[in-house]
Amino acid sequence: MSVNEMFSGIQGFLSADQDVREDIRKVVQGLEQTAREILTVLQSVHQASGFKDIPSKCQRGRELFCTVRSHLGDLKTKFPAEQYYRFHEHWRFVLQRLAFLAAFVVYLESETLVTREEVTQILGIEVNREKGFHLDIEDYLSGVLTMASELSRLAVNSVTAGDYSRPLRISNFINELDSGFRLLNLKNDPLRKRYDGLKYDVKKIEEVVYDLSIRGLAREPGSGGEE
Amino acid sequence: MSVNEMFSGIQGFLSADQDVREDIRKVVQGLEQTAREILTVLQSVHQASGFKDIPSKCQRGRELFCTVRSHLGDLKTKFPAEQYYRFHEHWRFVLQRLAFLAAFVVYLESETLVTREEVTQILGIEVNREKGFHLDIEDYLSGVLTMASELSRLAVNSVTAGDYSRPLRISNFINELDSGFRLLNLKNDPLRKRYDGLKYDVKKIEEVVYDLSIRGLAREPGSGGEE
Amino acid sequence: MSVNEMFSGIQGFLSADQDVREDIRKVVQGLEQTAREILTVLQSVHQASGFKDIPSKCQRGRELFCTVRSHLGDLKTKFPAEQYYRFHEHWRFVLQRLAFLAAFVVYLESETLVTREEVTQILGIEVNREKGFHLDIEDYLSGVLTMASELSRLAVNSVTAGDYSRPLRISNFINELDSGFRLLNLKNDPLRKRYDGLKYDVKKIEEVVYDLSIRGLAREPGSGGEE
Amino acid sequence: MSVNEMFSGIQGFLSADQDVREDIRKVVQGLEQTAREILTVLQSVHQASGFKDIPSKCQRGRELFCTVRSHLGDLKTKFPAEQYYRFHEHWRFVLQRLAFLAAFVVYLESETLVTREEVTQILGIEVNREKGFHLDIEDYLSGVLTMASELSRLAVNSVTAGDYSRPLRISNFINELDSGFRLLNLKNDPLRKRYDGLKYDVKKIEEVVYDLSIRGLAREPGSGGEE
Amino acid sequence: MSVNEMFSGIQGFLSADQDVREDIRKVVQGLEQTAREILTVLQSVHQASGFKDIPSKCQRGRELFCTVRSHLGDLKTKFPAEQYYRFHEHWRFVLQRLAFLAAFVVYLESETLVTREEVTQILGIEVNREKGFHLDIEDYLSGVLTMASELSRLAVNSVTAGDYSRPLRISNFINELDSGFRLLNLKNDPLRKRYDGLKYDVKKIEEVVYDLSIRGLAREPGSGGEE
Amino acid sequence: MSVNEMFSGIQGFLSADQDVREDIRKVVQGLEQTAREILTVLQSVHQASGFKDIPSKCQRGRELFCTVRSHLGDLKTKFPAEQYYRFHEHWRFVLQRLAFLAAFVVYLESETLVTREEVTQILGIEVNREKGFHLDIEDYLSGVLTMASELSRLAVNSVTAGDYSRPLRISNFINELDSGFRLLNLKNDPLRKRYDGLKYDVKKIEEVVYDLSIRGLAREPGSGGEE
Amino acid sequence: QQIREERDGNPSSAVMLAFKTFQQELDTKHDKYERLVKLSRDITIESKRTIFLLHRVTSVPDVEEVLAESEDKLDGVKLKIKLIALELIGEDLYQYHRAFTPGIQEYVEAVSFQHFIKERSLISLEQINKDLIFIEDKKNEEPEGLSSDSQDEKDKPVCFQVTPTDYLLGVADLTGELMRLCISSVGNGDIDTPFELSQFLRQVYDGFSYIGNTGPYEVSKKLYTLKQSLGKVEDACYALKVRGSEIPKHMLADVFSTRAALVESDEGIS
Amino acid sequence: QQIREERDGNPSSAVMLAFKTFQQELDTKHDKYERLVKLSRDITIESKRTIFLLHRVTSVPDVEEVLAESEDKLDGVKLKIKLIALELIGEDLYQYHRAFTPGIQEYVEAVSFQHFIKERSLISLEQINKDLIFIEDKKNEEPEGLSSDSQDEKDKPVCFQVTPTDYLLGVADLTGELMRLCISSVGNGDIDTPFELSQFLRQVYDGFSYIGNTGPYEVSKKLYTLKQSLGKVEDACYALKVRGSEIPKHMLADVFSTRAALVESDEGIS
Ligand SMILES: [Mn+2]
Ligand SMILES: [Mn+2]
Repeated sequence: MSVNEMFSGIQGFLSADQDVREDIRKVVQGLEQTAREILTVLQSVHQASGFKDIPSKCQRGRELFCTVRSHLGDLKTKFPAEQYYRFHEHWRFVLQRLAFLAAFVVYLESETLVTREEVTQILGIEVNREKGFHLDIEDYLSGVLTMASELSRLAVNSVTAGDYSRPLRISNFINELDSGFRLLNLKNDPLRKRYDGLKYDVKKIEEVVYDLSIRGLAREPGSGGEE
Repeated sequence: MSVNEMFSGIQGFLSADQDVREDIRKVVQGLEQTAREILTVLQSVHQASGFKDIPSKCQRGRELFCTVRSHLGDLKTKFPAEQYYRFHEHWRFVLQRLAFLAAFVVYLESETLVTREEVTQILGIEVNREKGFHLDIEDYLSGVLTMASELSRLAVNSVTAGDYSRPLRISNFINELDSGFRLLNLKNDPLRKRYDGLKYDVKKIEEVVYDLSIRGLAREPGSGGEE
Repeated sequence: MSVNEMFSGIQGFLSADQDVREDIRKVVQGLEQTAREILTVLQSVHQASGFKDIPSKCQRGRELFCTVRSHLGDLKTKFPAEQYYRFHEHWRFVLQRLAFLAAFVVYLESETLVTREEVTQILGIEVNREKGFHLDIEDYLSGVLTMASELSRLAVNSVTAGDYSRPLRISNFINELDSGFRLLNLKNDPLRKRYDGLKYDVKKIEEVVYDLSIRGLAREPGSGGEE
Repeated sequence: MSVNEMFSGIQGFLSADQDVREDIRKVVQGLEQTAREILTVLQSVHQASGFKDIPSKCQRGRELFCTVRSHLGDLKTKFPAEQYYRFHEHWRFVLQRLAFLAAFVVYLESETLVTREEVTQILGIEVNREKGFHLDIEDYLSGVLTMASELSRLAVNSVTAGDYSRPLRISNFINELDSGFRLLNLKNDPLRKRYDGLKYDVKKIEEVVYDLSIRGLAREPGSGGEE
Repeated sequence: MSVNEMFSGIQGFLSADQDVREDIRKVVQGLEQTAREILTVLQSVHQASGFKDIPSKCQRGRELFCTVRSHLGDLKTKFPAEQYYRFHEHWRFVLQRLAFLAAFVVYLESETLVTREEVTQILGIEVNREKGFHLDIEDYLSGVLTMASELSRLAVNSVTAGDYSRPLRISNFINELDSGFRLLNLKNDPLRKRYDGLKYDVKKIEEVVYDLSIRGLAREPGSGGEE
Repeated sequence: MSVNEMFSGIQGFLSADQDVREDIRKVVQGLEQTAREILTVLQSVHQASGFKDIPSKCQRGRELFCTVRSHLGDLKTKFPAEQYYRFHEHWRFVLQRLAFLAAFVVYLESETLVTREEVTQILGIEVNREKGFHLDIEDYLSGVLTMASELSRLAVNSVTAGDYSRPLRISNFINELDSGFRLLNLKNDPLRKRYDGLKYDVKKIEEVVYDLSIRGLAREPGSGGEE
Repeated sequence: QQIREERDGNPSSAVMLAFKTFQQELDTKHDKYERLVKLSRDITIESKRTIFLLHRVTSVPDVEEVLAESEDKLDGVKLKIKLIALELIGEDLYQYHRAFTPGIQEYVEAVSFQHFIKERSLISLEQINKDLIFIEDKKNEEPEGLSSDSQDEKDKPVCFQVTPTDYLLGVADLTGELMRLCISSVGNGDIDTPFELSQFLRQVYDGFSYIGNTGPYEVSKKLYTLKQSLGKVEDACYALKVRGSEIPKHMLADVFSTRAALVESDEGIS
Repeated sequence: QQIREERDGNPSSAVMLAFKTFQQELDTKHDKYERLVKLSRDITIESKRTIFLLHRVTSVPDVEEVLAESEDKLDGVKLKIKLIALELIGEDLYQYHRAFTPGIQEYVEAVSFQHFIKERSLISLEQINKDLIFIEDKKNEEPEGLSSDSQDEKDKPVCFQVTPTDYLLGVADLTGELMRLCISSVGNGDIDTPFELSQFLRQVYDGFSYIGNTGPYEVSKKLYTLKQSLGKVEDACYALKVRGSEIPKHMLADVFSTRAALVESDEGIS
């Protein structure tokens, strides 16, 4: 019967869709696991002993990003490229987290702001929507904001670890970031809310710098910076 | 300043996105207007006088679909093809409505179930996701279900208008449709809910056929069918 | 203190506003009471016995509209004439209800659609905003839609009372109304929602006419149809 | 310590209060159990076979109301009479349910509307607040409204059971009830909402009577058809 | 007609009830107004300048409580004493607020916890339910908890105003209060939720004291530091 | 009637179930009372004066755990041993709280992390599910996390009390705990949420240590650090 | 200044060792939970498919064929339930209950739907549980060996116990399917099934009213839907009765068989 | 049988004619409403941009420049408000109030924010309304000619009246921006602004408490956020005070100017 045949075909479509979502979910679980591992590695920089071997921690983080790339490579094969936004919600959260981790590694390595291009290179994905699996600008910015609050914690802990110049450098960096965000017209969306939190990070870091200043501990920006 | 430049660029992206949504909204408003006009034309078939000139009403409907095609052609130019699902919510509702109207026209013309391919031809869009702006399968099915309930109304009114064979033909058609839907594994999604309504349409039509049968008015399926 | 003074001023405004609203609320309560009384009078037409003395019921309804006019005359004195829309929400509901009652009386009397002018005469208010306390077009239309659903009930009950021609007349009337409404570009406002309900009334009446047709009870449109 | 002593005293108060509530809850549980039993007995009138022995079902229901009276007698002893409203929420629901059951029994027995006085006699409680544990007017009305919707179900099922005269009697009764309620000035409270439901019951029953009328099934109450 | 008569009687009851509620609402509005005035007076202690003349602010607050007593005296006359809980919701909120204000005045005057007896004296009402219009224990406790959070704000602002010893006294007071509350077996009611907030107040104040201690600013209550 | 009988059987099961739950609830209330008493005893260590006699407070806490053991012994008798998880929700909360209290006592006594075995000994219950009433691993971990946030508060208050070495020891302890938790693959369950809160405790303690470091108050880790 | 030296996770400290065992315990538990969730999902899908299949009885010529097919499907579902039972050996059933309750409820719905279509009665909880006792063949069966810890366990039957609550919830959902069956029956001219269904649904509804709010919250929540389903079925019977009043009963069947010929298939059930 | 002939929309029937006038009236009204919504949206966007711009005063060397730029932006906004005023000539303001209230509230927020930065005081409703009186030049102005019905109207000034409620709601949102300004100030080492802000916010908070729940619902709803903002500002002042206690006041300025040099810019407002 013709109508019946038509509907059999349609059922095929519907089942395929559910299978795709199932596949995506599985890959995303793996990604989340790896992201947690990278986080554990990078967070150990907050510990007194951690300040010594930041480079080796970054090294280890970079290695784990290989696994990320392989997961993401896998993910791309699970659905047609042009349906990115159809399934976006499935990986949006983990992608923001990975953007944060990439931004943090790059900052620890070079004290610069990772560009969106760099993040996509680290993750092995595209910058441009047209080219395929990419990083949405909102997700990139969200990752950057998460890093900012990690840096305010780092400023506090570097003082405890006896590194008095790092807070000043962090302060300058965060101020620049803040100016950048002020250029954006954010609507009342999740990003705006997260951006409001940046001000508290700025404030906290400024207090650390202040504490160092009044004690004359912050004068050596040129000399003892690397301890 | 480098960070500032980066963020200026980002702001460009964000503004562009809002502009795209604004553009889409405008085109969709026009589409809704045209869809309402087609509906008015087609609904007049329920009136006693309407049964006479179904062909001319379909003709008029077909003409209005030209406007629809031009609107949809316009819509496609408002955003990159691969971001269909990014903006899907904006046009989903009107697309379902247009699918219904196309299905209704085709039924009135030939008493057959429009295929998804035919709908896309009438609307001037694609069948396959890969090819560009297309009709999602769920949206097509939703349109078909809306037509089913329009047909149950038509069955009632054709009796009033003295056409006793049409309800039987509608009944057969709807039964076939029902069997088709039974092949689908619908989850508890909006479509499932709408499908549950189909049973009431089936029942209503069956009652009309029953009323005709017990009065011996339904015997002429071969002869007077086309009136 | 300057900030303090400013807030005192605003508080003064707010208190005055509340007093006005309190006054309005009291008058509106009286109006609602009278509207309920008219409703009770008119709804008795649905009873088998009610069909006999529709004229006397209309008469009684007309008398109660005197009280309505006096309440509305009172209402006008409670606020500055040009601020109608500031307090609109307070009386909008009851005004729609009164428009419905006026439309119902007129329909029962003459089987015609009450005009907006007639409603305002019955209520003793203005048609034009500029002239003073008036009837908003949306409120008038809303009242008309309420009447439509009352008429679908009347169609059902007139069959029960053995009057088989009235449903056909109602059907014609409602269809004309439906055509009228289809001329309007209703947006997604409350009126649109109420208009969507008209579909069900139309359908219900169609089914009554269908029931009469199939039993051959609807033959007398020529003779007593216009009554 | 003074603050501690104060709070010890307060804890005494709170414990006593909690004990009272615990006691009340237990009695109310028993009441709910009995109410469910009465409901089960009375609900069986909807069964095709149930129409035959309505009197015996009412009889059985009346017996169970003895248990209700004993529970309620118990309840009164659990708290000071003047704190009725303090604990009202605990028994309000079950009291409304019992009012419904009493109204239903009385209707089934005599096809009349139970008065509040009768309900209080059946439940063994007071009419007047001043006298002690009483039935709030709102709770009485709520019970009556529940019965109305049970009657619309009864109208449907009595037709199925072949009793074609009952729906007409129910229709008259419900119309009278509806007029009664229209005398009340209900605020936007739960009762108002429930009353809005009555409209649907009225309409539903009218449609049942209509179905009978159009098929000539509603004639056999002999003379009283026009009543 | 019997049903109609019944409902007329019922409407009488309902109107009387609505009138009582209307009367109560009016008095409560006055109470709220006065409560807001007291609040404005007491809140000014947070101003830098406010710390100097706390006694005169308390004085002014005490005077306004006269108005409160007169309002409450009026309120009692509006309904039968034994129906306190029937209308409780109308004044519960303002009574909790007044309890807070009384507690705050007493704390500012003497840095002690107001007893329930004192609150009822300040408000001119009864302690015991049996005696008439009283203060429910839960409402008293709720007022006390509101004061606690006001005190945490006071601790912060007194530091800003240069008063370094007040936070320590507040901390001790709040700790005692916390112990007191821990004696209570609170159910999952609103009070429990509000009590959970007390933890944050305790912590906040402790952090203030900490900030003072680590900077050596908390030494000057002389001997009493360890108290 | 067969369906009836089936439901009677099930109703019997449900009643029995409710009785068991009622019994359990009563015992759990006693447990909660005792837990609150222990909490009051232990929380007094936050007071300036409390730091002196931590041992005696621990002693007192230990005594109260006898009552806990007797309550828990009672609880075991209320339901079949192998149905622990059927009623788990009833005591889960209080058991987590008791685990916290046991962990806190042990920490105060020895500055070590209580093991799960120790907790079960203190509570007089089993470690293994097979052996009987036991402590779920998630409940143990949840108790440990509650202690962590209590320790962050203790770090703050020990500075106030002039003990500058304790915060450092707490910091080390919490960091070890944090490392431990990072080993666990917590899913999106309540425990995960609670663990996310640990971040804030870690941060808070880091800030205390920072405050001490920058003021040169944290120099004595060598001498009194292990106490 | 290096005040916090060496504190980060000394991997051999007592704390770290303890947490390593915790890790293992939690992972084991979680894995089992995940396996059960997966099984539950499979059971849900297959049960839903069975229900869909069973709805075809109103439109196909050969009811037995549909029933045979659904029997097969349910046998497959039972094998999955056996896997759950194996996972639960030695465990507290309620510990993992949340993992598999959706699947089990759906199974109850499917199996009671099939039972109703065949027997026109409500399957009992006892019957359902009896069907879930799986007796192992001595040796060669079950090569997967999911939990064959000890030799003597092999002889004991593996069984799964549906809880009364899951049974109730499944039956509550059954009523929705019965309502759909009723509407389809009317739509297909079956005039007996609706009356049987209304009789049956009233009994179930009475049963649920009798339990009322003494059951778990989810049950009371479904009461409203149940009442609506019953109302729809009663309305359908009413409509049949009213329309049937216009023609003698024996002619009705005639009318419908003519009608059935038109849709080129034999009469549905009956 | 053709019982319902001719009933469908006879286009010249009285009903259809009436509905054609309704159509016109509704469309006119709706179009005006839509135009006002569009204007309101534009005003919202530009006002938000102005607020964002004004936040830069805490981080740039030349405050005046920022203020001049924001003044320009607000002038642009005022022109849009004039368009609203022109639309409303002869209308009942409240009829279309819902269309433009969001934009006007945002404008109040922006203009009061600018006023505070310049004057450190609360702009009054009267002042805001005074700035919204637009006097037309006799002839050549306004070539758009949106509603130049009659000649004499040209001489009357067009003016827009912000309602007290919109003013209140705008001011309530202002407090959120002031809180952000305060946090940024602390972050940028400005030690006076926070104290001024806390003083000011307390006054506004007292004002809102005084109004309490007598105002419209939206106002009471914002009270909670307002209290939170105030709390954040008070906490910031507290932190400054506590930290400032460790160093004499005159040294503080010194510290911050050093600091300021580091971030390569002069002191912010001061
Ligand atoms: Mn189902
Ligand atoms: Mn804002």
